[in-house]
Amino acid sequence: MNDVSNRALSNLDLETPDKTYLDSNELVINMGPQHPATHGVLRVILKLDGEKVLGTECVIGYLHRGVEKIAENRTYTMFNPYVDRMDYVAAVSNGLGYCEAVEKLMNVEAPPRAKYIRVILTELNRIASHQLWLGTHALDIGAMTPLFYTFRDREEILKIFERYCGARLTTHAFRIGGCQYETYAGFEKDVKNFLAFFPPKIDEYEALLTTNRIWLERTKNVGVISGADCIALGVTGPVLRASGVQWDLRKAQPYAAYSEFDFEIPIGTNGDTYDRYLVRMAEMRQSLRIIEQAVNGIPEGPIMGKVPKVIKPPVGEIYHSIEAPKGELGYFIVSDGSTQPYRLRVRPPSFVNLQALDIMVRGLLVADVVAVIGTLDIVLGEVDR
Amino acid sequence: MPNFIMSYLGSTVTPGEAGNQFWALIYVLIIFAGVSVAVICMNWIERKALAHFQVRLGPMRVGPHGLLQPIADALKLMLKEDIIPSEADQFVFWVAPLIGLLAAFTVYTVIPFGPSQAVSDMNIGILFMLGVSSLGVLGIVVAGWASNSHYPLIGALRSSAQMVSYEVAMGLAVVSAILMTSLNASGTGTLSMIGIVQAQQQQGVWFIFKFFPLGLIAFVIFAIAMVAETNRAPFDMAEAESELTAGYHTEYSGLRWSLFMLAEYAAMIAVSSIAVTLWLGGWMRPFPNLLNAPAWDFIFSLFPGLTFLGLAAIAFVGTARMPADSFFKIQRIGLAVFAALLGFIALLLLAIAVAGRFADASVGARFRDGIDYIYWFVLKVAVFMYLFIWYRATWPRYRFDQLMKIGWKVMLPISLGVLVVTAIVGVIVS
Amino acid sequence: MVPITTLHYLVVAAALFVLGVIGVLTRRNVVIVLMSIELILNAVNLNLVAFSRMWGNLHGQLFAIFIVVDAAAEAAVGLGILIAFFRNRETINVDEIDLLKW
Amino acid sequence: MFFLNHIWLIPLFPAFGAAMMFFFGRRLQKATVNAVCVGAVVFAFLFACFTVVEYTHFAHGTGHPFEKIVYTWLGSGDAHLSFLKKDGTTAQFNADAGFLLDPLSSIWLLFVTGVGMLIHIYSVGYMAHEGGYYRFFGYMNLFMFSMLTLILANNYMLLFVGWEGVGLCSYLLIGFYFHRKSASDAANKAFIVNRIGDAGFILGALTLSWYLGSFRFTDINTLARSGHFAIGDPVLTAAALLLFVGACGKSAQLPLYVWLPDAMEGPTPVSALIHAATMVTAGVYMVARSNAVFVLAPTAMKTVAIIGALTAVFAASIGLVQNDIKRVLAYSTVSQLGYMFLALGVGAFAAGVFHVFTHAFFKALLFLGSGSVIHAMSGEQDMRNMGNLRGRIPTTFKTMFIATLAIAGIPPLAGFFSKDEILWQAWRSADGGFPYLWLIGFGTALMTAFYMARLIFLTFYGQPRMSHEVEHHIHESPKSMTGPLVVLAICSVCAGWLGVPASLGGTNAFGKFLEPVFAREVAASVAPAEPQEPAGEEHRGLEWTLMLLSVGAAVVGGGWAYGHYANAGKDYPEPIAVKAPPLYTVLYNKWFVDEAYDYAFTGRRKIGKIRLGAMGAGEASSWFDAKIIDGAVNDVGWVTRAVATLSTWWDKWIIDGVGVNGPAILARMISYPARLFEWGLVQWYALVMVAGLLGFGVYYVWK
Amino acid sequence: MNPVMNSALNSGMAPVATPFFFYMLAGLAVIGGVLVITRRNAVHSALALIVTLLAVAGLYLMLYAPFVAGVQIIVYAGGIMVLFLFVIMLVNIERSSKERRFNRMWPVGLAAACALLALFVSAFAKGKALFPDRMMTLPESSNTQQIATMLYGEAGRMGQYTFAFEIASLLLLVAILGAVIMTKKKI
Repeated sequence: MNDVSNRALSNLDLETPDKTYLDSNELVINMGPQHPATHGVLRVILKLDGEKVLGTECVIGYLHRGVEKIAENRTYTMFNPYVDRMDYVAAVSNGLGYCEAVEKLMNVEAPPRAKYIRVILTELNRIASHQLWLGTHALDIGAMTPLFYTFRDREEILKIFERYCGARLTTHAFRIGGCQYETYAGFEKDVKNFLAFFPPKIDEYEALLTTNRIWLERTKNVGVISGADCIALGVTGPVLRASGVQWDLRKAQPYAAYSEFDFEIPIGTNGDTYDRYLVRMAEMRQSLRIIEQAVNGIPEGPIMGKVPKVIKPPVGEIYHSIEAPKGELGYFIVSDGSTQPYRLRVRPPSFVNLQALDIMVRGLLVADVVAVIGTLDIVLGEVDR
Repeated sequence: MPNFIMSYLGSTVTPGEAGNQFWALIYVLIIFAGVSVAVICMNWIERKALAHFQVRLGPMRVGPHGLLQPIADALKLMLKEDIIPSEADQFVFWVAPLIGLLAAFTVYTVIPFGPSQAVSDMNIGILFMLGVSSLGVLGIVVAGWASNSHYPLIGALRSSAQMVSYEVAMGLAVVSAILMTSLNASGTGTLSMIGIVQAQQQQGVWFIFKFFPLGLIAFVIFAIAMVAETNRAPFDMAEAESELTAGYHTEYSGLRWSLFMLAEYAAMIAVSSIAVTLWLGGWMRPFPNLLNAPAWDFIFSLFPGLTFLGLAAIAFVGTARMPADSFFKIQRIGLAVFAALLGFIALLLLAIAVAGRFADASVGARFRDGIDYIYWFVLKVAVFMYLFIWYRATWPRYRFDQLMKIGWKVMLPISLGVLVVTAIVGVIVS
Repeated sequence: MVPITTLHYLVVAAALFVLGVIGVLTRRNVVIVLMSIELILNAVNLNLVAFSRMWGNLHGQLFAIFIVVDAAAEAAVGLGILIAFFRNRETINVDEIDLLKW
Repeated sequence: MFFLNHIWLIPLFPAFGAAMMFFFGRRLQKATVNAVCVGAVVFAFLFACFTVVEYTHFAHGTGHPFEKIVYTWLGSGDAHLSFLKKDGTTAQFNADAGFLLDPLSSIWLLFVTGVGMLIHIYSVGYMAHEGGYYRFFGYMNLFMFSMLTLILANNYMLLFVGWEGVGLCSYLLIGFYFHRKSASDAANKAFIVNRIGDAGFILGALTLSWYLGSFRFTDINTLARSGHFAIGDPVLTAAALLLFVGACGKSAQLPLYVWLPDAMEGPTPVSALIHAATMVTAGVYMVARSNAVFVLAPTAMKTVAIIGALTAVFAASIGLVQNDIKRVLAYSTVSQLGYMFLALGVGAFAAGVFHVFTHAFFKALLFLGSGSVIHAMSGEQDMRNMGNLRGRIPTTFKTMFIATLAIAGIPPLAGFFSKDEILWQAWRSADGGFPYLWLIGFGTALMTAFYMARLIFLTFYGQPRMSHEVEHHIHESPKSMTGPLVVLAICSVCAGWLGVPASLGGTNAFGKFLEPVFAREVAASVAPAEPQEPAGEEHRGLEWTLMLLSVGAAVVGGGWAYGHYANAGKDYPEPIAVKAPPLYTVLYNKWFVDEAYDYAFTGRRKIGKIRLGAMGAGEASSWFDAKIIDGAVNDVGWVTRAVATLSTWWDKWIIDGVGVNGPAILARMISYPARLFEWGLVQWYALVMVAGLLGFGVYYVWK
Repeated sequence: MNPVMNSALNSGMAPVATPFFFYMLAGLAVIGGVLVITRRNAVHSALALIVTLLAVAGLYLMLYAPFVAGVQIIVYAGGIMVLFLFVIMLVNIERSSKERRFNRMWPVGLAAACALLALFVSAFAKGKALFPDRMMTLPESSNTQQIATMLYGEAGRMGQYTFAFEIASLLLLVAILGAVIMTKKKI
């Protein structure tokens, strides 16, 4: 039942040679940290028999900045921008998780309008993250063009961000207790324009890829992982859902205003790269649904809850997790009653999902390693923190 | 002296056939220069076309609309340090790009741009082309091996397996076209490139339409195999950027790297030329037998000039649409000059066409015909070049094992079947 | 200049043949031994084609073609044996291939 | 006649299933495994039914056996395999792959395939969540194959094949959970103890064939009944006793019964099929099959009866106090097997076989029911932790209750008829002392009723004593498990009606059917027993009395258990423990038999470094052999070696050195040039070729 | 073609520099051969062999055997040598490139080869007179066709070498199967 426990996980034995086709030594290749397809500075040590992957080991830490340690030396408010630098393609989600965790710790709640703004922005960010994933994933598999299409359309989202909070990438959109900024005039119009603008674009992406023979051959039955293996490894997010496990924190333990919206959790069946592709494409459409409901039902009211000037949570600890675009993003905060966290720990989805790489690529070819790295949708800023 | 030159221009046979080595040398030089220029143009066109596929502009800075970009690139590459890794096999590393280049350019000796516009009309022309183009793989294999690095080695092994595999399907497709050349009164076919085109002329049909759909199938197989043969997307496993960083030329830089690029693009043009020669009637203009009145000749001979006129018009429109900022002044002037140059060429070609129509001299008419032949040939090849770019913009990359599977399990059986059926049909028809 | 006659070609062929023989007899690397055999076969082919020209018929050329076929078969089988051998013994030195002794 | 002629196919169905599992099992889906294995047994059952129906037509009530010899399996008439019989003639050592169908084997065939089929179906549900699914079914099918071979064999040798086959399968299935030490130990124990019995069996079979000249049952029976042999013929007596040793081993009789309770380590369907219904009755079958020989050996018959009676009461007494639900049933099985042997021993073969037949149903039912209980209890087997399950698993409760009534001998259920037939026959066999056997049997019946009632009350009545988690999980078993239970319950009720004795107005159809097998054409004149039918008339009153007595015993035993256990709470008292603590200790520790065996045979007990028992004796003799005898031998050897060294030196240097190696070295030196051409180096060969080319060239150029 | 042009084309260029090309190609072939047997690195040897093969192909062209030359280029240079390079890369030659190049009996081998060369030279010297000075001129343009006729026959007649051709194809098939089976790890 549990295949994972029987396999030597990530213990890539480079000393004892495996039997290769020619009974000669296997090829050991360093993929990265400088490599076009490792999405940053991931280094994968590949053990190959010709082109067949016998085993992999991920070497990470090239982008380590000690975010968790920094948190212990910053006040809660000061630390808020740092979380944007982890998963920098989904900075809004990171901020949401952090703010909600601290709010939970302090037992305050953001007002409903703030929650709606948060949902709109996070879902927009989810779309942006998936767009970036789609572009780079397709590029890894050799299709250049989708990258430019997705970047073109992602620009619309970034424009909304920019107008809202002045930043495009590392937005720092939320504050503990609500939002800092009221929506700008025309925010709702912009969002609605985007809602009308984007669905044809998804169709465009799908027209390029979904039924493309080469795309199908490159992604079907590649990097298959079962739901049981996913659960055993703690893999979350679209990867888990593509393996047929219906688990989405937005539904399972609703946060922000998600309980008020009607949407579906797309799941796959085979757990292969193609299913993950389909799941993410469907998630984009679902995100649009959520945004549409949110923007139509956005309540009036304050955007900031009753939060003291100096954030000083009571002694205690809290774990709060949200469904980031890449999976479960969790913050565990221990407070000693001072203005700085005593300890802050992040559960990054990318880091956990990356652990599935080895069992997904064993027995596949080098080209599939690239596809699988792409389909895992990792961001090294988040893996290394 | 002019007479001497004109006699070259008006010759009805290739220099090789005439045994004129001086003339042949000139031809070789012209072709070498022409192909190099074509590669440079191709480079620019590819970058621009690809950019427009991908909703961006492509090179815009060096020269108007980046027209001088390839030249700048070439200069940059020539001036870059030529790094040879210390652990590499120095000599082989040095010689590898030359092998590829040599193979790619040698092919052009038998490509017929016209009935006499070829260096030589070898009677085993197509055999020679297949053989020499298959030598190109040696350069890649040796380059990958000599780099003494893993990625290039994998790239080299991939590309050699790929090229050797697809050569089989390609060769069989070619044979089925050659079979069609023997469908004449004497029953003897030909391997000569010029002979193949002439056979299409005699039979009054391009081989792509012969025994429909047999010729078409063979042509499609060749068209796929030639993409694989030149390591272009979606079969660019050997230099798969996202997998092997740059494949067999990962360790190359500067001039030596640019030689690989030159060889690759030259090979693309060469295989496209083979396809055009074998199936698309080579240098022949559309409907040469049907519309054979001198008036038709004249109308079709206007095409080259009109094409250049169109290009010049586009360039002029571009000049007019340049922003009226002083910042763009130089670029505007440059584009205008370019447009003027194109316009001048267009006028020259039109003049030649008109002169050919009204001058009864055979030399002038042949000169005009020569330009015609080259024009149509290049036009057909250009379609293929555009297809190459289009493929690259549209498709993801195949995986290596899938590629081999297609090569051996799909293309080879189909091409064999086409060959057999073509032979049977040919026997029945004749 | 002396006109080129059949003898010239024969001399070249003889030189290639002797070079091939030297390679077969003295090199240790099996791959190079196989290449030397190709040299010998080429020398023979050259002879055949030269005689074909001398006698004015094509039988020599045909034989040359047949020998090319043989060479291809020989290379395929030889290299196959070489790979099988390398897999078992991890060497491609001909003087370590002496199992026939027993 | 199609089915009869193809009778050899019956064992092959499960053999096919087993082979499939062996070769492909690992890759098959569970559904496929079910289809193949269960299907094979269902096929075997249907085939067996048709075969028996055809046989009844074939025999027309005469009981004439049907024999089908497929081919000669051992011997094949080879003169080298002939042996000298006692009477001076030679006989061939011939064992056929032959199949014999007569009433006796028909009965076994039917209930083995029938009960086997039900248990297979039950196992589908029971094993659904276990690992090694295909392995289990493969073993089960292999067992069915072996058992059917055993039953259908027409000679002792083929029977022995089946006999060993079932032993092997028993071993494999007891040790099915081989990662559990206790299971693998139990498997080893079963196997080793059975080996003792098997040794007796094969010796007995060979003795018979040496004496009578054939392995075939038909031949042996004919010979034994021919009157050539006197009653009490010592060789036949010895052979019968040896065969009985075999039966003791396989059927768990004193003193070889110890393996059977431990065999409960296997999965419950295995216990039901192998260790209750079928395999353990192989001994009964074999003795019944050899009845002609046994009849000629009254001493052996008496031994059988006494051992059977003792086993019955002995095992029953242990069963009184055991707490493990399956162990109680195991001792019950041993006890009931004792009954069967008692019947065989007093000459009531038909009654014994009848009891085998009825016992198969209700004991299988009990085991399957207990399996269902264990299933419901999440693996709990200790009755002390059960209680009040009757409402929670009603089907299991009802069927098990029926089975308990049956085994206790409550009319009109199956057990009543068969048991009373045995008791009556024991009483009636007027060979002195047999009423004592009846008395023992009667006591056993009393105990049986008590411990079975105890089992039911502890399990299904009283207060729940299990932990909360377990209680939470209690659920009725799936249909595939309860279905067989119901079918078996119906059989348990009805099976006895086949053999309603004349005294109760029945016809004893079962006995009539079997009569030809046990008919004593010749022996009848010798046997002391008078004709049976008239005897019934005059003793009818007595028979009824005895029946009433045993029914009364059952009621009393059950009532007693009711009094003590019906409301058992968390710490209910054991009545025996209260009244006679030492007796309870002895019974609870199974009369210390295992410990005694440890002292006497297995050598697990030591005093200091000296082992006790047979192993100790073996070690002592080994020491004697090693030190005293071998010491002397070694001393002699040393002298020899000294002489040999001297002789070696002479041989090596003088004879070999000068005489042999000298010429060899000479030859090698001379042959060196020739060797040059065979270096094994390819390039050398090439050089030789070049040399040859040179030679030819020189010849042709300068010719 | 008009006579004026014809004369213009042929004027002063009639003697094709055959001896020059011959000596150049022969020199290339022999130098390549020497490199083949002396290089330590098998890849260098293979490259040298390619040079030799191409030079020999050139010699075939000079001998009016264009089809053989084409076959030589396709089969030898394009096929067999790629196979060789492939195998060289598969088997790890780093070890062998550091070892002795020649086996222990190389003096004997060299002597035998020299004796062979001497034999050839003496044979040529002895039989020089037997060779005709001029060589026949074969029809180059129909070379392929004639070879095809000899191989396949014409107009329903079996060619002289059809049977041999089929045998050769069978040989190739067997060689392919043999090579595949020998190199396959598991069959």
